[in-house]
Amino acid sequence: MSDLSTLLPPPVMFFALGLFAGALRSDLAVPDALAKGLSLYLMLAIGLKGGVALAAPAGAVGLWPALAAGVLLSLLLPLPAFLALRALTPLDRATAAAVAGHYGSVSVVTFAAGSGVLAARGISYEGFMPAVLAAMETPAIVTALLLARGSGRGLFSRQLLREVLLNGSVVLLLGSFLIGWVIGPGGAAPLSPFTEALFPGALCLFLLEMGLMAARQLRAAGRGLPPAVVAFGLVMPLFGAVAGLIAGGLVGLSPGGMALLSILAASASYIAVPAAMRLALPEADPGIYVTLSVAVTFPFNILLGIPLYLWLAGV
Amino acid sequence: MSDLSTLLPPPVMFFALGLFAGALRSDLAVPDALAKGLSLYLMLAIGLKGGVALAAPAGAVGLWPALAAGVLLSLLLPLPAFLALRALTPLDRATAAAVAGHYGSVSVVTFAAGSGVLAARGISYEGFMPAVLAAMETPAIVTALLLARGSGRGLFSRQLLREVLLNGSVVLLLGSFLIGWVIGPGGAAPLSPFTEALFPGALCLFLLEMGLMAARQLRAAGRGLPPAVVAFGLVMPLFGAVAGLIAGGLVGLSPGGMALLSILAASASYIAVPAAMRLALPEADPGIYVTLSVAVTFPFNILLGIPLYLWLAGV
Amino acid sequence: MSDLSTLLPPPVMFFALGLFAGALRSDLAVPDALAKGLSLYLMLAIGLKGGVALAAPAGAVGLWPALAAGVLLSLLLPLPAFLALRALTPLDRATAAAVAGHYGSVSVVTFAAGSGVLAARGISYEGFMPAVLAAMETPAIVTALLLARGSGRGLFSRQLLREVLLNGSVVLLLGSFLIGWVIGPGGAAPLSPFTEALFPGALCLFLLEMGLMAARQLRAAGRGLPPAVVAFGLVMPLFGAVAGLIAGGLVGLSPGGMALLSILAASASYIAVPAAMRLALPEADPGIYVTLSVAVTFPFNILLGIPLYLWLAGV
Amino acid sequence: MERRKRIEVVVEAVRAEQVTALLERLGAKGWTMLPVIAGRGRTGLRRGGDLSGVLDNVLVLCITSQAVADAVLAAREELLGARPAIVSVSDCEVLRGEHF
Amino acid sequence: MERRKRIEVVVEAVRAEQVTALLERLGAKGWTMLPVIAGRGRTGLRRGGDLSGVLDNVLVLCITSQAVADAVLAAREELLGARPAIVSVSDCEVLRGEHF
Amino acid sequence: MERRKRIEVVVEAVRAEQVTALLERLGAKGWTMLPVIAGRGRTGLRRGGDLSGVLDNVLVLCITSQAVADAVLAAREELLGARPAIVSVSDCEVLRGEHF
Ligand SMILES: Nc1ncnc2c1ncn2[C@@H]1O[C@H](COP(=O)(O)O)[C@@H](O)[C@H]1O
Ligand SMILES: Nc1ncnc2c1ncn2[C@@H]1O[C@H](COP(=O)(O)O)[C@@H](O)[C@H]1O
Ligand SMILES: Nc1ncnc2c1ncn2[C@@H]1O[C@H](COP(=O)(O)O)[C@@H](O)[C@H]1O
Ligand code: NA
Ligand code: NA
Ligand code: NA
Repeated sequence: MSDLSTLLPPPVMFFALGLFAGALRSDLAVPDALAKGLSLYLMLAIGLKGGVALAAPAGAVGLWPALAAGVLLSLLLPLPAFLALRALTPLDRATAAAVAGHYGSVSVVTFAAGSGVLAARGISYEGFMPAVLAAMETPAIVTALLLARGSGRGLFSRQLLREVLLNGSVVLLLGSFLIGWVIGPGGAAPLSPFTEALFPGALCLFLLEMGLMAARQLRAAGRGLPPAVVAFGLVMPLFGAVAGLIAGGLVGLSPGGMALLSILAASASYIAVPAAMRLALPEADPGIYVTLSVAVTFPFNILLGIPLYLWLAGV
Repeated sequence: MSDLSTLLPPPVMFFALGLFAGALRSDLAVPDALAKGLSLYLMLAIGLKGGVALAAPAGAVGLWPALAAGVLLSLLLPLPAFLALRALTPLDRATAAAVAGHYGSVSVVTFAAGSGVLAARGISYEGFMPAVLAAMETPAIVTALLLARGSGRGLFSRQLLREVLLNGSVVLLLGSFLIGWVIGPGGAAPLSPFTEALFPGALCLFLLEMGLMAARQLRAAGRGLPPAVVAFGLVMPLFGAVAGLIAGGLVGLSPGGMALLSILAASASYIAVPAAMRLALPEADPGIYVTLSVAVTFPFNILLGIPLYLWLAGV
Repeated sequence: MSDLSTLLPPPVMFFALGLFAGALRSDLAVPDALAKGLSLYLMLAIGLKGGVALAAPAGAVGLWPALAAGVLLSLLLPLPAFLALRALTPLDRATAAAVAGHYGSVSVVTFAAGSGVLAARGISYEGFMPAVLAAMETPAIVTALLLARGSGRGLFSRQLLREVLLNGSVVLLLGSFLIGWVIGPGGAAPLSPFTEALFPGALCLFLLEMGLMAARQLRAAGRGLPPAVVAFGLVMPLFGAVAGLIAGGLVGLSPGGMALLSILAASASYIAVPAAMRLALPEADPGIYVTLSVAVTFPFNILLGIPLYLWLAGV
Repeated sequence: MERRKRIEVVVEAVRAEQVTALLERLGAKGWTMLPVIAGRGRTGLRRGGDLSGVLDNVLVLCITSQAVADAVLAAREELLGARPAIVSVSDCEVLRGEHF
Repeated sequence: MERRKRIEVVVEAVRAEQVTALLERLGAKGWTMLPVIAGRGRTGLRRGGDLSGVLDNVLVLCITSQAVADAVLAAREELLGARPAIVSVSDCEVLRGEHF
Repeated sequence: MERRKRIEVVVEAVRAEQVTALLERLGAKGWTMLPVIAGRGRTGLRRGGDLSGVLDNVLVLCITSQAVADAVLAAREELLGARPAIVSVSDCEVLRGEHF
């Protein structure tokens, strides 16, 4: 049945299990501390692996253009998102800007699920992609704030600047990336039972929790989501995916790398951006942006988006 | 000294260490979130392994009779338990029924400890036994409610029905089982460092916590346990073990499978049934049933029961 | 780049990453339950490994003198520490005694980091060193109390005695050591993916958290630390390291063993002693001793001390 | 500042929804649920954290108008049906009374 | 025993520092922050534990003098700038009044 | 509804048992212990979660009769021996007064 497991990888099935259990209000629950711990673990492992790959001979070829593409996507994707939200949904300016910011930024687990699928299909990709992931986390926040306030004056409080530059995900991803690059394959070998062998299993457990969380969030705040907003959460990823694909092609990524950049562009942040928006745009409604990102776009990408984007990327 | 480690497997020693530390009031403590996380991990790993085994050629031979035996044991064992409790202990009807329900249902960790011993001794068993484990979790709840209320009318509130059908343990065990079955050995291979290689060590850590928990619970609520109730908690497992052994023989399980069914029948629930009883029979005393299950029967099974039941099963 | 990774091992880099993130007030945070769980895991793994090594042929040669050296170091090191603190810092008697006690006792993670470096450099050491680690945890508490009270009368309340003899770290370390010794290499083999393969990676994650914790603690309570006290926290480890080195030489440890005893003597407790001091010397200021141990001496040892002590030990 | 009532209920986690549902039905505009580590009462020492969760308690805090508080206390039978360990009511003053 | 005021604020975890900083600035000698599991208010059901932490609330408890309490309530605009869900004040008596 | 006293004590987790033991000895029929995330007082900022647990505080809540509350406050020396950070007492009313 390994064909099926290529089509429907185990992490996706565990996500579906979590969604199912949550939708039917099973009392299955993953402790918060475990979910947060797994999230840290995934970032550490992804960062480290990327850094080690960068240290390989020719590992850095194409790094800078790819980083630039990532940063631009993160900065620019919120623009069409904002316009669409303002034109087609009832969201107020602040909330629309906050939502838009999420779609410029990225989701680490969507990336992990995507790279897992590539690995299972034996498709290689640029090892530095985790650096692109880290680079895409926060630029979108700047755009979102500009959109919300209509001016750059007083854009950043000190606390917000810290949130953007020193966001926990960015620090852990980039820090692990740097460490991986410094220690190289030799130095990372003793860590690999932790960072590599466990990865697929830990991803399954984490996606189980993401499924439960999506269902929980949908139930708690879902009724407040206008249908047009839900539609946005399903269409925007497609738009992002195509933009990512094109950008990846322009900077000369391999098909695997294009697929990953497409997945990154399609994904929406659920850690860094919500936290920054809560600080910077208190008038924006967190019930909207958290729910949309975690409970609409994330499931869509995991269940349907990733296979679609891979297919678009021709891998 | 590997002979000793066969007699006294590491998980059992860690359980004893936890009991010892807890009894002497050491401040050794495992965070709740870790204990709950380990419990989820064990269920996921057990379910997955079982499903993969089912996908093997001839893996399903004898599945249905074994499931039927498990469900019947779960439904019927509460009857003698209830009669004994009412005849020989001072427990009121509701509490006696609630306690009885625990003994029809099962304990995942007792199962894990038992299958660990079988694995260490090189004794094979039907790979689908985790499905039997899942099937035995909740039928006993129905019997307990019938015993408590004396009638089937209005037996199940919606919340309770959810608790029975969608109990977290059942959903995770069965869901993982299903996923294992779908992905088969090939699909499960990348997960095996997580689900298999870690299992014995994680079981040790979890049993350390179970030992601490048993000692803690005994101290907190132990004085309230009448001696006849404690005696029940020690004798009922033997009765269940024999019933499980006979049932296993009747449905044609291998000696290893018989041993596991015996262990399941002997074990008492400490997750699914307490939660259901608290909802359905608020008048029953949770101090009694939680303490009896976690702090009397569980230690008995881990320390003495499992070797005894294996010996009875002739393995 | 594996030379660099010998100079600057991955766990040290992750510690530095945590310190850096914490110092800049990044919102990177490891859940408490995860930190406590990792700490338990490290103790279990260290204890088990030591016990298994003891079970090897000739594994116990030199055990008793080494234990005696450890206990004496733990009992005696607080004396010069106390004298120095009273002579050179403004700390009151109780706080000085409490601080002194921390420096007789030990830090499990410092030991783990040190033995990781030895392993990476291929330097062997006496396998029973974890028992020495456990033996050094609590004797210093006795000395600290004698120093604080000036008399042995009524030294130990029952709760305190429990804290000393049944401290969670001691029980887990010694219990795992004993279990490792009983089961031996054969029995421990199935546990080794958990206790050994994961160890280096888990240590990295834990040291990331220790770095965050050190920075957090320094910010919360750091302003209250008089400069002379900070200086003590940097010089005392050197004194302890030399004492440990000499003691190790006297009892005939191998160079690797001498290095580890030196590291142990240089390290300061951050689990067992603070808890005991809080109970026994409520008038001593926990802000001082927790901060000094976690946020001054620990980072010093991890970043600079360990390489220095190894160099002193000639390995 | 306006005068309101502060209702505090300690109840089993598995039954907390009964209490909050009652509060909502009788017109309370909000409530807050806090975790409990341990407690002692007529049933002895109770420490949460067992794997089934049946020994966990929570504290439900509800700030509401005198009228709603009266209604809640009048629904005594239903409230006690959730088997709360404690129901206590005290006085407080709030900013933005229209929220309560 | 001396009479003091007991201020209780439910506020988002990300904004709690604004509240405690205000309390400190206006002269409160201390405060205590408690975790919140879940709550309901005008914005619906809110359950913490999402990975970004934006849905977590906390309860800040501050026991202080009448004067400080008055000052805090007078700084209404600034206090409400932290978007607290609840600000409630009640009376209490304390041991060692000099600490508050 | 019957009038009772609501005693609230913030104390170090390692010393909480001293407080609850005192309450029990003086006749309180129950108490509830809540976790504390962080706090500030005379000893500065205190945030729990260090590995030794010495910086963790808890809040002990006890609803009891006037008589017991008086006895607790009269045992001031012993109570303060547990080094509580706060001891505050306020009024409340309870359902089922016989439980307190
Ligand atoms: N007088 C009291 N004051 C504060 N909390 C109480 C009191 N009585 C009971 N409780 C709480 O309610 C829980 C259950 O009480 P009970 O049902 O009486 O055993 C206890 O574990 C405490 O958390
Ligand atoms: N009347 C109330 N009583 C107690 N807690 C409340 C009340 N109203 C709101 N809250 C708390 O404040 C949070 C936010 O409220 P809101 O901003 O109105 O949605 C809720 O999730 C509750 O935890
Ligand atoms: N006025 C106050 N109001 C509320 N909590 C306080 C107050 N003063 C102290 N605390 C709490 O008591 C703890 C210890 O206080 P202290 O011993 O004064 O440093 C603090 O960390 C706070 O949690
Ligand atoms: Na995106
Ligand atoms: Na059973
Ligand atoms: Na030392």
